[in-house]
Amino acid sequence: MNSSVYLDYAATTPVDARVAAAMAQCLTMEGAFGNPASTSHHYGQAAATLVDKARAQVAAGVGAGPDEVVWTSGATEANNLAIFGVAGYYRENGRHILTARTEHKAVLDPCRELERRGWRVTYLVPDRGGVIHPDQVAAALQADTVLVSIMHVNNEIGVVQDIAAIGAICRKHGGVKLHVDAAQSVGKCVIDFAGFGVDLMSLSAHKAYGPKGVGALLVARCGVHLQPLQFGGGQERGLRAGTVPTHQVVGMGLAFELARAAPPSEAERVAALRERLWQGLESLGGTMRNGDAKQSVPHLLNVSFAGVEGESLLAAVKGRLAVSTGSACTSAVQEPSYVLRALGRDAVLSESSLRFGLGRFTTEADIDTAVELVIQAVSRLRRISGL
Amino acid sequence: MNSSVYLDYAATTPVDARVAAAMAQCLTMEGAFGNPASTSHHYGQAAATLVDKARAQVAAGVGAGPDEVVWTSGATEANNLAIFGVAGYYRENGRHILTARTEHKAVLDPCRELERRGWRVTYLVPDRGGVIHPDQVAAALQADTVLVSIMHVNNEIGVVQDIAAIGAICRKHGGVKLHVDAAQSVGKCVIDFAGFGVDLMSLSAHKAYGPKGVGALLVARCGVHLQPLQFGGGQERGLRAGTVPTHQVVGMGLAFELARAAPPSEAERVAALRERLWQGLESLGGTMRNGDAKQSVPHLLNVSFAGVEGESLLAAVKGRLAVSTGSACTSAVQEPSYVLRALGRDAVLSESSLRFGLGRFTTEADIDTAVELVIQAVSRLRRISGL
Amino acid sequence: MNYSELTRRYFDTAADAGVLDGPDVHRGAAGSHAQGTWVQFDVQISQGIIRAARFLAFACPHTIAVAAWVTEHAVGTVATAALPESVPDLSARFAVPAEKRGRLLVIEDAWIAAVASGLPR
Amino acid sequence: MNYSELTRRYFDTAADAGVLDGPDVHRGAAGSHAQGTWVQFDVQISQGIIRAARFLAFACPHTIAVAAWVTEHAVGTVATAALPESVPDLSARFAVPAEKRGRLLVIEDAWIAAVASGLPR
Ligand SMILES: Cc1ncc(COP(=O)(O)O)c(C=O)c1O
Ligand SMILES: Cc1ncc(COP(=O)(O)O)c(C=O)c1O
Repeated sequence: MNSSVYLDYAATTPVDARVAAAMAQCLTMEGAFGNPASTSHHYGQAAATLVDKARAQVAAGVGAGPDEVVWTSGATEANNLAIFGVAGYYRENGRHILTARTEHKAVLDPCRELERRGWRVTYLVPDRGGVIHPDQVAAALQADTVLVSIMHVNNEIGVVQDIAAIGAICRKHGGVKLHVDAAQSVGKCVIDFAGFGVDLMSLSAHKAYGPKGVGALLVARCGVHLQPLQFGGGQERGLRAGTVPTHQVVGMGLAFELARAAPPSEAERVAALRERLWQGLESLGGTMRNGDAKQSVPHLLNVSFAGVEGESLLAAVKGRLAVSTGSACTSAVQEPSYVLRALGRDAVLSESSLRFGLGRFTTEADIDTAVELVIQAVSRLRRISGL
Repeated sequence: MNSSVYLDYAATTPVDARVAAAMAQCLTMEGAFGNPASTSHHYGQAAATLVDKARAQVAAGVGAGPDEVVWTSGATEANNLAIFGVAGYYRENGRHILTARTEHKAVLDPCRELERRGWRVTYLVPDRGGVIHPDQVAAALQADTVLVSIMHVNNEIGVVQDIAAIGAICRKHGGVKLHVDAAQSVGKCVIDFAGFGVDLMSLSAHKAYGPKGVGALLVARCGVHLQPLQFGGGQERGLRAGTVPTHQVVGMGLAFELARAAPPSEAERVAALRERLWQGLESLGGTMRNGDAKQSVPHLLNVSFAGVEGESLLAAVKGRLAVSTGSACTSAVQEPSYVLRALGRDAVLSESSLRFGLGRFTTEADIDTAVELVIQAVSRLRRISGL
Repeated sequence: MNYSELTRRYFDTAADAGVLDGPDVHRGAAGSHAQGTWVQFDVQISQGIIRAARFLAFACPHTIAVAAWVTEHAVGTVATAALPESVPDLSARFAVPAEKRGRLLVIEDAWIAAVASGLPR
Repeated sequence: MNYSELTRRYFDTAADAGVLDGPDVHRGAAGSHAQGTWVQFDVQISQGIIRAARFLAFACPHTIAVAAWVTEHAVGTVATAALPESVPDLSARFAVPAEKRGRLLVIEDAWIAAVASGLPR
């Protein structure tokens, strides 16, 4: 359908062919199409068995127990359920939340909404590399902090936060729940829900070769309560009503299993491609790499280009290279990335940046094409801008 | 996979093979797998185009405009978004909601939650046929009623409410918003969102040969505001954040288009099968048909059997006939249907009832097998019970 | 709802469903239709031995299966005011879910009512 | 973001990007890099006629395309303190989305600044 080089794996990934095949098995009359809640007959039970298997696959991939998995429609819903859920349930314990400026909108926007409802929110500012230092968390905790929400892997710059250290701090503080948005982590770095000491963790399938429209919130089995967002049929132990979409969770389960089964050499391969990409682009001059290279996943490279305007840069490569500036966005007028702004980049450089997301199907040839296209585009736009 | 007769179409339907094929086109590297919000490149734009087409297909099937469609993860979420959304936005206008005892849990449970938060809810009691008379709505409206939520087609007894008449009453009252849960309506009776004068309508794909895990809330373009349930990336005009799952909405769009294209003879075919089923079962004696037969969709038959216990009845046909009692349920201990209770059936008869959901793939042979199995099972259980 | 193989077998067969007539037959019942579980036992006792037993049940598959098993296994045993096996053992044997265990007490009550009326006082 | 064919063509070609040197060349600029839109025009005016025009732009594709079109179409016309076509007409011609129309005013300012300095006062 499209011959341009796809380097927007951080926005979404194609579904693995094996995942697509497994999903197809759950759809038609011949497959496990039953409602997994219809346990009075085999059609429903067959679906329920697949849902249980998927639950175990997801749990195994992230160091959690199957009974800690609550299916959602994606990480956006998982984030909202975690934040509003804790806020609703523990509102008598306090009205303060701690998060960071570089979180995804699906964390920031619920926090803003809570501010409108009278909560106080502290937004930590990362260092210039995008790292939140655990002692920043320790210093910002207040007596009435009920929730800390810090993401694992940043979706724009790929920086990985030290969740284990933050988890230890939260446990010491007591009372505060730790939520981690790990939508970008699966298949890119180790996730250890129990080991990190996390209370709530958001997952998404479509960043890891699973389908869009499904995700999960991990809810630690001990001592974490939530007020649900959706009420109804009692599914997911009452935490999340709604028919469980068998094909979707089956796809997520298999995608997570495949991610876990990937050999370490795959990460090295991607890391080598990323370095090849960066070296190619660096030759342009006036390029700045965003995010701490030593503390980031190998799948992301975010570069600012001096002397070019962001939208024109995207437009110049369009049709031949699929990349993005910041996260997928729905507005007609591009805005400078708030993540890069939080790292201290000025507005112009924040806008004149490209996010390259590498993935399972990225080849050396893709990287070389990308380098060539971007060099061409930047050179031409710099000529037009006179810079 | 399963050779038993499937008569639980009201719990869920298999996906039409054409729908499954269209969905498959949106998953892998070769298909429209892009993130529809990634409008900076063709992968995203191709997905966005399909999403727009699906929006138009869904809208066309229900008498709405494409801009009135807000994608959700199903009718459960749509119901929750409608109820909490109106309650949140219009809370200064009043704190009273009007609904019915026979609504789906995905309406009743949000209402109960609002009661916990200080709202007053009136639950209308239908007549013995399950019909809510429009003048009951008129009589129960209060000065501070902000929402009326009445379902279109009941999921247990198939009774169709006169939404147009209820819509007219709500419009006359002014200020009150009308929400309609139409999860069970598509492909079974005419839905005319604009013509009915409805403000908000919940739809689900998986009751109409589309996939599970996707639905929509129709939001009338004039004068209806909602407080969102999920905040984040600004999708769906800010009313429902979260990556739009292309394959899911494409599946829903096509399923709705296919439903619209079905010839009227299909409804007649199903109606004839239902009558054949009822006549077969009636020969048992001690059978009662639940729900007003004249005001119901042809796809549902709900029958109470005197002298048998409900779970044993289900168990006796299990493995050969897939039916249910009431709606899909997740608890180990069966409860008498609250819908049948609301119709005035006693607890025993409410439990000793089967819901037969007929559908596109139901044949005369299926019906005859079902009749034979149920007659056998009921006779045997009556012998065991001595009744 | 899933049933163990044993539960399924006794539910499907329910061989001793019915009533007994004649001398030395004692009847006991417990529960109610309105509450969804009703069980009746007929036992024929002579010389302190249970010679025959039948049951009727308006109840869930677990209850029917257990009642059928009880009638089958009681025959030939000495009549005492107790089930041939304790309620917890029956629960385990038939994998009765926790939420349903109370229903076995209805069986016990009906059984004791039937047998007790046949015991020498 | 989608662009009309015309926008795409002028953005891709941007034939008149550059600067002019020499006599009768007048320069005008508007906007700022910091705000994301900056445009500069060089126009060569002799005997009241625009003989040549060039532009530089640090801007979005719509702005670059319109600036390129303006330079191309101004050549040979009588120099006046106005764009060769009004801002609303240019918006329509290049299908500029409503949210971006303000950027054409930067073009207009830069153009007028350039041409005006070459007009007889
Ligand atoms: C870090 C992060 N959180 C949350 C989300 C939202 O996930 P979803 O698309 O599953 O709603 C994304 C992806 O868009 C993400 O990158
Ligand atoms: C009337 C009605 N409303 C709502 C729902 C919930 O829909 P979904 O399964 O899409 O969440 C159902 C189906 O379970 C239904 O029958």
